[in-house]
Amino acid sequence: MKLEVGYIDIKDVQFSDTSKVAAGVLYVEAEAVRKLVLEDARIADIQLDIARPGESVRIAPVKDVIEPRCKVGSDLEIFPGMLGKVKTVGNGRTHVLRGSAVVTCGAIVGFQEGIIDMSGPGAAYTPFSETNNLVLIFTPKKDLPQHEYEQALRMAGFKVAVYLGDLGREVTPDCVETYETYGMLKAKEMYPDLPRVGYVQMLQTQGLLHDTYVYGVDMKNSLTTMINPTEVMDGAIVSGNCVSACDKNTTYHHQNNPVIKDLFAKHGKELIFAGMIITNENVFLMDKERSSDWTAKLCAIMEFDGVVITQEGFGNPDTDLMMNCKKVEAVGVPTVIVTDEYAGRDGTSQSLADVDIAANAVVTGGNANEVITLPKMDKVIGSLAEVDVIAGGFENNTLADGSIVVELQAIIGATNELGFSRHSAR
Amino acid sequence: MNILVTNNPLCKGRLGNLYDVRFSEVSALEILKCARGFVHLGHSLITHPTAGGLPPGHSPYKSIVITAEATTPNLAFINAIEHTIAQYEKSTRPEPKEHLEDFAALDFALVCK
Amino acid sequence: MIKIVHYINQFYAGIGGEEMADHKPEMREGIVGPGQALMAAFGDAAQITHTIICGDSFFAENQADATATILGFVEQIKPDVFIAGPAFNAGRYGVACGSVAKAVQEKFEIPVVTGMYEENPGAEMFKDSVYIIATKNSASGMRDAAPKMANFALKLARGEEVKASIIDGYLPNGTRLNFFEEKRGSERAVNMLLKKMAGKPFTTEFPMPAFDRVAPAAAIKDLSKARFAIVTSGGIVPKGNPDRIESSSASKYGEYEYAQIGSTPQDVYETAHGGYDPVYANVDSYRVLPYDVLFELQKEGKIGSIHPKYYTTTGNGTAVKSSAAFGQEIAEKLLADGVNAVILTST
Amino acid sequence: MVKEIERAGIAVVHICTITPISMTVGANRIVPAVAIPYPLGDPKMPHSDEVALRRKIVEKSLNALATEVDGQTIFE
Repeated sequence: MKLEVGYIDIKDVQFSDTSKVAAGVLYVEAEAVRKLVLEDARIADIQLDIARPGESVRIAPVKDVIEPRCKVGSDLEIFPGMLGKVKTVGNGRTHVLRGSAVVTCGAIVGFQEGIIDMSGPGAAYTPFSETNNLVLIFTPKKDLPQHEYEQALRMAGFKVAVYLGDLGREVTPDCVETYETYGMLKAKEMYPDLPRVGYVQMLQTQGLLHDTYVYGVDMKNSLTTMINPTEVMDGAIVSGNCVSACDKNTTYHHQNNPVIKDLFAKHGKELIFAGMIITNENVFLMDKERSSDWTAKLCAIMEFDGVVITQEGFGNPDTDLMMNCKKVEAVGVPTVIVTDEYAGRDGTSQSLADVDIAANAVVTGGNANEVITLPKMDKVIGSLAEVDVIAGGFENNTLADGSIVVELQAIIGATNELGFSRHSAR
Repeated sequence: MNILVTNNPLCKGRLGNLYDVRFSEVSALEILKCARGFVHLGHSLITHPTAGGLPPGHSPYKSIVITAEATTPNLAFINAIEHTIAQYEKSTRPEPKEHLEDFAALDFALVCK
Repeated sequence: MIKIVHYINQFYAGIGGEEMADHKPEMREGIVGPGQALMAAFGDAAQITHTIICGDSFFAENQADATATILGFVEQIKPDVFIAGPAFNAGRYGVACGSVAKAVQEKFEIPVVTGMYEENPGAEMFKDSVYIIATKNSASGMRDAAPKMANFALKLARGEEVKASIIDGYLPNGTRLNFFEEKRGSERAVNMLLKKMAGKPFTTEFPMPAFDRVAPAAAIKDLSKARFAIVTSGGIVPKGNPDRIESSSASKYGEYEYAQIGSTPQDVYETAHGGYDPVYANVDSYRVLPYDVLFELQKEGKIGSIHPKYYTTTGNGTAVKSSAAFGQEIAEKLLADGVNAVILTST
Repeated sequence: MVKEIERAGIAVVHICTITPISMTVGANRIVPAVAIPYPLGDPKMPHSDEVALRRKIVEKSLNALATEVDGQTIFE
């Protein structure tokens, strides 16, 4: 499959009378966005705001971050099976409003986490301090059940992202990159001496408000399967996960999966990017066994010479990670796993809930329990009301000067397990 | 029929057709210990004791599905339950008093299918 | 001015090699041997005022006395920081550096630093207790090691924040600290995989806990002459749990005389173990401590003697380190009592 | 604990229900037990049978102690 990605660099987002992209600025007609979102009767109200890099702004509680993209010159659509029609993506041409993002914000459950600081010490821990963010703050209809609210909010985020992404359809990109994958035989013929490298992505599927969707399918109901990496760039995988801020993969993370990017960077030079497997992290132990068996089996069928395995979340997904690692190693395929750690605030506790001797090559996104003080910001988008009950927060964590003390796990993307950031630990 | 040990009031009246529900009004830690008793006697865990994406001590509710039959105790299950209990015992976080319905709904969703 | 006391062995003091290794501890004023290299790095920021010298063999063979003497020296000087070595790959010197540094740290609560090659036996023993700067495996690494140790010592003396091991150059000590890498995680993962596939060396960012093994003891040749003891991790304690052994994450072990045989065990024992359903052991503790059968076998002449004491811990949640420490103490006691066979029961 | 006692030169037999745990803690002579809460008994049995069962396990353990092993060995 072959995908051309045209990147349109966005340096600023502004409200305006008409929505358009011009000279690197994304102009947004707020009323049009409001109307679009309020089509869903489950949403009572929506506020819009803009957060730019370097501003004294804190956004919380963040649910998802989405990058505006569109398909160009074909009848394919971004977010297939979710918002767009079910048709295989990953071919053709895609335009990206790089440097912009849609941030959805709303307390779906009372203890929800997810902070983005646009400046100050917290900004270094989240990639979304570097994007120009259109923030959507939702108010649900009264008594809307959590799962309905989550769904409404999720879909609204995609709708707005697609609406904005479409503005880039006719714009000439600042740069265009091409990503091409080949079938087994052709790849072998083209690069007979390069190792066949695979990528195993574990998707969060821990139940209500912890789900991941692939072409609209709730991944917890799927067997381990294969996907082409270019499909992922077109929004084939989206996040329905609102908990665990530091190591959840937002939709933006999926669209810009760094393992896919870095494997493509060496594709045809040092390795063949030979395929991608997606598997789940279910709560039922039988599912864990089955899914990891299938991971190993597919690695063997694909005759990978090595795989990178990435995790999402923590706790019992560590068990899935170890099962995947152990079983893939057992079929003779070397692995490197990417995870993060919960080593306690002082870093001395056991980092992972499960370990296996087979996991001898580990990349870590750092210790999510490490504490950070986030100084007061001039402006808060959303609400900090729940900041002491979020997973990375603790009681009495708001200091007299208005700064808050949280564990890194409260910050979106701080210890991302796709290896999105440079954050790590030893 | 599998056994459900739970302290989640939502599970109490509603899952009787799916499980042999053993409800008791105790802490999440006590539910884990109860499950451990079963595992030590050779029952198998059906759901992972840390199911759900919340760190230990964050949710007051815990529901764990266990087989009705007992065989030889399984190492993986013992490790899972012991490790979880150790983490819960280490957690110094006071049990949350707010948002109980949200916690209950999340916990319920893990075992309701 | 930061005042420093430096510990070295007889070799680095220029006293002599192996033939002088039984040199007794002494303290000299000023700088001796490798202290020069440290001082070069300190500049005006710190001063090595005294150097303590001890032969490696003397330390190994008289550890308690040597340590006491050395602590006495340190007490006189009251330094701000204590530095030992570097020991590179010298095994006994490494153990001495680690052991002295640890003792000084515990007694005087001042920063201590030593330096060793990662495979020095002293590194494995002390890396979790004191900061050990990673060095090369021979004295040729002095030029590299001295400034690293000196700078780290200054940092500790000034109360600056210690960074991750990879940044500050000490051996990983089990404490995980965050930092920002140069490359993002995904790229590091791909690079690590390329190395691993090619069979080239690579370094994991999170080493899995290692399992250490012990060679099996020789078989008991004649059971009828052997002396048996029972040890259990099942937490069986006398009724009332007199020593208050914790039901999990136990901080101590129990040492008890078994009750007289013939009485009903449930009157005497109960279990402190929080890990399993204690009812069965409380009703009949022979289910964990099989003394009834053992005495029967002794009466039949099949086994020799039975040690009158048993040792008990609660296995669950007890940290590996404390459980190893319990094991060592129990082993010493058993040896002293002439026990040569142990039945260890676990619940 | 097993390892430290064995390191001191004392022969140890580990009676343990979950033999993989015994393997990880480094025991060299391993005898499987009945169940976690009652490694050397069975409350479902009449008392005399239970004692006989216990004796069998202890005898197996003695046999293990009297046998030379060159690595971790489970005496089934």
